[in-house]
Amino acid sequence: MAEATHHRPHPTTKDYWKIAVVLAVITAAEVWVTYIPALSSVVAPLLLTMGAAKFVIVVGWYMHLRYEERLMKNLFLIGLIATPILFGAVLFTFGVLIGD
Amino acid sequence: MTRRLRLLVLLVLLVGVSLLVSCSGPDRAELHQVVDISMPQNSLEPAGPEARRIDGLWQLVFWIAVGVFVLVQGALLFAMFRFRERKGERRSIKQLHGNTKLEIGWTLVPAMILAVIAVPTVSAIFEMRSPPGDEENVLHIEVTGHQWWWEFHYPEYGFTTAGEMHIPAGRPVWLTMTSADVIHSFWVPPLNGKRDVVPGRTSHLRIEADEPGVYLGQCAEFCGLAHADMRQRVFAHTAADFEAWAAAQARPADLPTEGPALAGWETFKIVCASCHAIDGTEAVAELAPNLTHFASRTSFGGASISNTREHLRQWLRNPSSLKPMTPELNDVSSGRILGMPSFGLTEQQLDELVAFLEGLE
Amino acid sequence: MSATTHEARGLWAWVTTTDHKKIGILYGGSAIVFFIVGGVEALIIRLQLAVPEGAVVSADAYNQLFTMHATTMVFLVLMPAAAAFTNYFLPLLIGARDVAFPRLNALSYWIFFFGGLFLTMSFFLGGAPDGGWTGYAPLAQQVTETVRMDYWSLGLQILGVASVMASINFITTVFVMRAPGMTLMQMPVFAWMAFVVAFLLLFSLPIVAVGLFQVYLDRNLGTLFFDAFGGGDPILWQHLFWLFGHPEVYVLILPAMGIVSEVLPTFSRKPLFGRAFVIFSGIAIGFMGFGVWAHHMFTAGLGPVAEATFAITTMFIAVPTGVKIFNWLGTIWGGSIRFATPMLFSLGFIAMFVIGGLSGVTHSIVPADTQQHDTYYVVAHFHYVLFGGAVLGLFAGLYYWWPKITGRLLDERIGKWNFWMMFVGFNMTFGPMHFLGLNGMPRRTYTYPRGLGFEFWNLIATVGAFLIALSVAIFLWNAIRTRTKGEIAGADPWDGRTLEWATSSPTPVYNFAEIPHIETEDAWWHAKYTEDDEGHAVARPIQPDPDLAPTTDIHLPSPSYYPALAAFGMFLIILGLVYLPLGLVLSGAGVGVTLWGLFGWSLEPLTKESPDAGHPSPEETTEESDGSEESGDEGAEDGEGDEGDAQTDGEAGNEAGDDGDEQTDEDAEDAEDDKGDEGDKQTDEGAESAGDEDEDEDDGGES
Amino acid sequence: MSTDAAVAEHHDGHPDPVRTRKVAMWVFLGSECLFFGTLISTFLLFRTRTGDGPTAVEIFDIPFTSASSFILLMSSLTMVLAHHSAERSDWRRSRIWLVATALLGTVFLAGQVFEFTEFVHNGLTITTSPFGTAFFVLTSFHGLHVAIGVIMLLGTAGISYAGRIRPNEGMNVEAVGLYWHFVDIVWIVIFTVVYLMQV
Ligand code: HEA
Ligand code: HEA
Ligand code: CUA
Ligand SMILES: [Cu+2]
Repeated sequence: MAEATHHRPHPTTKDYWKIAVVLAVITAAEVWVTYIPALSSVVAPLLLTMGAAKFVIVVGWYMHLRYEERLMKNLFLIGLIATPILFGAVLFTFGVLIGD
Repeated sequence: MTRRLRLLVLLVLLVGVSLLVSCSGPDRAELHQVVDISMPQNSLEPAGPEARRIDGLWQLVFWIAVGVFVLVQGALLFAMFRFRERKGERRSIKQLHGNTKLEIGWTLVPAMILAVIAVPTVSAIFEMRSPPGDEENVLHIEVTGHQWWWEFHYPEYGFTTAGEMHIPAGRPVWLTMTSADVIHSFWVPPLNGKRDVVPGRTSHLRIEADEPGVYLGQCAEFCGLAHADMRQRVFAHTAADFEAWAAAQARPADLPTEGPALAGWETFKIVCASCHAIDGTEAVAELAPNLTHFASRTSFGGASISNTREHLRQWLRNPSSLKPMTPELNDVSSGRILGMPSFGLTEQQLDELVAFLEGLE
Repeated sequence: MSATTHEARGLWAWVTTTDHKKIGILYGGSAIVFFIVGGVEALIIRLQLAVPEGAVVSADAYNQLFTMHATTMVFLVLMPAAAAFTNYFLPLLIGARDVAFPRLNALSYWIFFFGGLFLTMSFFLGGAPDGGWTGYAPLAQQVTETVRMDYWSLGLQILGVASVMASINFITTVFVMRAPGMTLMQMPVFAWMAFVVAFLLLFSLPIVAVGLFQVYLDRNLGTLFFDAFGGGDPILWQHLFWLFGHPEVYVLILPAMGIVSEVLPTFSRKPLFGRAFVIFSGIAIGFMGFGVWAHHMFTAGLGPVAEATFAITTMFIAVPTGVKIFNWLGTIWGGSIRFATPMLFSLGFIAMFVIGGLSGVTHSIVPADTQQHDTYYVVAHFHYVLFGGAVLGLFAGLYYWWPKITGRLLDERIGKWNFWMMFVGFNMTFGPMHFLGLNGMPRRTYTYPRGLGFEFWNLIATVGAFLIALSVAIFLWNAIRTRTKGEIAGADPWDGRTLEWATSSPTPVYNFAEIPHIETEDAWWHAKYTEDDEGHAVARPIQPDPDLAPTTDIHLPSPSYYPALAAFGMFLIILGLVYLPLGLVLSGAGVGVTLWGLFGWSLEPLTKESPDAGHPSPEETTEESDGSEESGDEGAEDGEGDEGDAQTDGEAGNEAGDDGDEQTDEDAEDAEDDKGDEGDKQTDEGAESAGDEDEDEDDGGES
Repeated sequence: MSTDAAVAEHHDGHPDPVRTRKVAMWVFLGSECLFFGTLISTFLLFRTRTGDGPTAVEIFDIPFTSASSFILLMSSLTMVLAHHSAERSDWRRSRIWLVATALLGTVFLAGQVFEFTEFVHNGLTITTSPFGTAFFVLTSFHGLHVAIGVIMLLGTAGISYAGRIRPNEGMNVEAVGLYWHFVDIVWIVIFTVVYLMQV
């Protein structure tokens, strides 16, 4: 019955392994950049992007969110989007964001 | 049943009121001794520039709110009367589902009203929070909130007092505030709004009184058992009187040389000196109010008790009988002081201590 | 355990019920009991403050009283009262036979029940919480010799768990259980407001949950979250509390607004004016409610930028709220107003809530608020919105829906006494507090000295409080005498508009003999009336019969004592956590009991011996993972069983429908199906309009 | 894109159990976002408040944490494979993957226990500094979620092994799976923000 809601074909076992490899590579890259002094200036944005990438891959493919109807996407995304906005504001009042 | 109800109401009122009046306690503060106005803590009778500015904003918002109130309640009452269903009558009603123009209207109009209020609000926020410029000759006072009393330190004069703050009228005062334990809030309504006093942080407040006089306030952030008794009295003087007062306070205490007062001083050194300081003597502890010129104060116990001999004796005999405190929970190591213990002093020791304290002009 | 549904009798039937109606009544009953508890606390407060230097209670007792008064009224009266109406009427209003997860629903109630018991118990176990309902740090961490604030943090924690479970349940119910054809926008407004409230709780409770854990850890394990002298930050607590606290106040008012939006049209014989705008303003309030929390911290020193920002966001919440008020006026305008008791309470709600709202707007003027903050002016504000708003609204709901719940009408004459007594007493009590606050009387003070000019208004307020008490007593009397003397209501006593009136009173266990098919909002009204060409209401020649009996047997979830058992286990857990380290033994036992309950639950079929071969009952397999206490997960887990059950119901309904139907009706059905489709396009737009931009981001992530 | 699903639902006039439980689970996960968001924000506020205790740079052992993070990440693979097999009613393989996932989860937990003891030895406890407080509380709450997940996984496998196989079993695996993957993505954030960005 679940299939009824799916428009794109589910990934195959092989796909899942491929995705795992991608995740592993990104993780390795994450660790790697922290050891490169040359990158120290841009390390934060780099890490954030790579972390976000892993996040999206797991949610989208392993959790099949990209195959779900919008309803479920948004139920999750409301919480996901709200969190950084609210706590961005909180940390701002503590001067943490400006601080560094 | 109507009559029965009326009776019930009456009964409840009678019982209640009589019960209450019977259990009203003695007057500890005796405010009539220091102020003659009917509402010495009123935010609607500003006595200084800051409070007056706030009052101006309040007036604006208040009257706008009154306008909205009259319109809405008026419409409500009119509709209730005009469209009421009379007995037996059964009109068939036109099924109105809505009107987009109206919706847009009553979305925009309130929004515009609020925009009007927002402008002076925002400017006031920024201006009232700005520190004093160098050209202003402000008086600096360092305020520390304690459970449950206020400590005032005058850096320019180098003395410390408690509960009662003296300021020169017509001259801005810049308070630098922090807390020794939990969050308190410094508030003297006729002079300015309140400002929280947070442990580990310093906050600032500017107050100024136009005229000499007495202005009352009290701690406005719930800080535990005796929050209600953490009061403050602000005495505004002419410049000359203020300087005279400050000079007097800056003097070290003149200790008694003979008589019961001297005996009292001996007891003080043994019993009281572990918490209280008296400038110019070996009593230097700062856990409790500085008593150097205790007798010059109109009140004690967090400015909640008028400074009379009877009160003083009762206080020294059993402090918690005049002001709720939990000294049994004091923990000097962690700096948690929740009240003055009862030391079980003899009547003679009490007399001597009272004599000593009354000597601290 | 009895094999068939509804065999259990008496108390046991209540303990084991999974029927959303019975659970609703349980919530309601608890709320009324706690209202008396919190009210008596309030009366003692008023006695103490009636005269200066009052000596009715000690300062220590007073601090416990106002803390517990607020905690009780907010978490044990208003929230369960709203939960009561939501539980009982949400399924009825959307034409469903139950909520999505009946046993999770029972678990929510029992956790709430034990949470309330836990908090109230504290009075007899070394003193009740005394740090104010806001539990500000570091005061709440200062005295660890007493367990008072441990009761507070753990009590609120478990109540929060109950509310999150209930929210997940209600949200899922709205999304999947609506009667065929009913689009989200066709849902009755009360259902809509309950829906918004569920989201507010869902997203605000986890924040304070973390805060409460931090309070508990600071007090018991010496962590440093709020310890200023250890490097922590007491202001952090204020953010975490109010990030929850402000959405919470809209959690308290929106259900009342929903009730009023149902009552006004019925008693004006007119549809709700600007229905869509009332709904969307509710959603807007929900969203904006998350952007104003710091207006409770205007004296804490956030810095001018933050203060200005929050001042503005706060003010503008007045706009969507105003939209609601004006549309309510538009609803009664041109109607034919019957001043029945529910209507009186609703009109009283509007009048009083506007006052409270306007004082709220004066709070948003930061400099003015530095005078008002923590004074009786604030106390006046929030009692006008909480009592004048929420409580009056809930009383409107009580009088309106009582006949549907009990089958008998509450007495109208006594009802009017109840209203006027409460209305006058309320204004006598809280009106004067505006003056007291502006004249300089701070809140949370156990007494005040003579000579500050507070004497007169305080005495008036105390007298008013006793009038309110009297009015509450009158209500209780009305409720009791109605059980025997009350006039038999019949299915539709008020000439109602929504589906709950389309079935007999009291509601039969199966709710509806046939699951209705929905084409419009106010479906029941449209079954009774049509509009002529000028739009005047005209009664249909053939009136529908709400008292039909079901033509097929309907399978409902069986009773189960496992939810109550699991909840009791959780009660033991937190009770043990209060008394570290020895209490851990008790907590351990609690974990055992909880697991026992959840495991038994997971192996117990939801509907016993469902004869419906077409639907192999899958329950046994559904809840293996209940070793956890993950509410959401349980939700997911036992959903299957319930749904399997819902299916049988649905079909029973449909078959019955089709059998009896004529040719024409079948066409009608097709028509409905189409409606259903576009209905659902709307559905998703409706629900997701908020999240569209999120949508894009997500795609971005994919590509 | 949801309409067809919804239509499918409305044509037979009753809800779809799989969808119901997925909706509930996603709703719950949306709520969990704010739970961990609060914990992580608390950490961000306190990350530099190390008092006289050790700082992040001094204490963190990135290679070790990278390894355990990798293990948790791979448990998502085994989890999705378990679900994949279950959907194709290949229960035997599904069970194997479930147990594998639980194992990886347990290894991760063991790693966390080891890490904690190391930190305590090096002078960082829950009471040393706000940094320590926030770090331990955040990671422990995540660990608690992992532990609960492990129990759920073993339960699922166990009951499937007990032969209680139903058409919707696949759905149960998916529900547990959603929860498990969520716990994993939370760690993805923690690993990046709490560990890597602090050194
Ligand atoms: C049901 C609960 C409820 C509701 C609905 C509200 C509604 C509002 N509240 Fe209230 N509030 C509380 C419960 C509630 N509040 C509680 C419990 C506290 C104290 C907590 C504590 O400290 O213990 C509090 C405290 C509180 C404060 C902090 C005060 C302080 O401690 O210093 C503030 C500050 O801005 C505030 C503002 C508002 C505003 C702007 C609204 C708005 O939503 C009101 C909007 C409504 C209207 C404005 C009326 C109708 C509108 C119109 C008729 C349109 C035209 C109007 C205009 C153009 C102005 N509230
Ligand atoms: C829904 C919320 C709600 C409700 C309904 C009420 C209702 C009342 N409240 Fe409450 N109140 C709060 C929420 C609420 N309050 C909150 C949040 C605070 C802040 C606390 C804090 O600062 O932390 C507060 C604080 C508060 C204070 C300030 C305390 C202080 O700051 O020192 C006062 C003082 O008068 C007060 C009074 C009252 C009164 C008289 C009622 C009355 O309306 C109560 C009326 C109800 C009854 C009287 C029912 C009892 C019925 C009977 C007795 C009938 C007899 C029948 C039998 C016994 C069978 N409240
Ligand atoms: Cu100090 Cu209240
Ligand atoms: Cu608020």
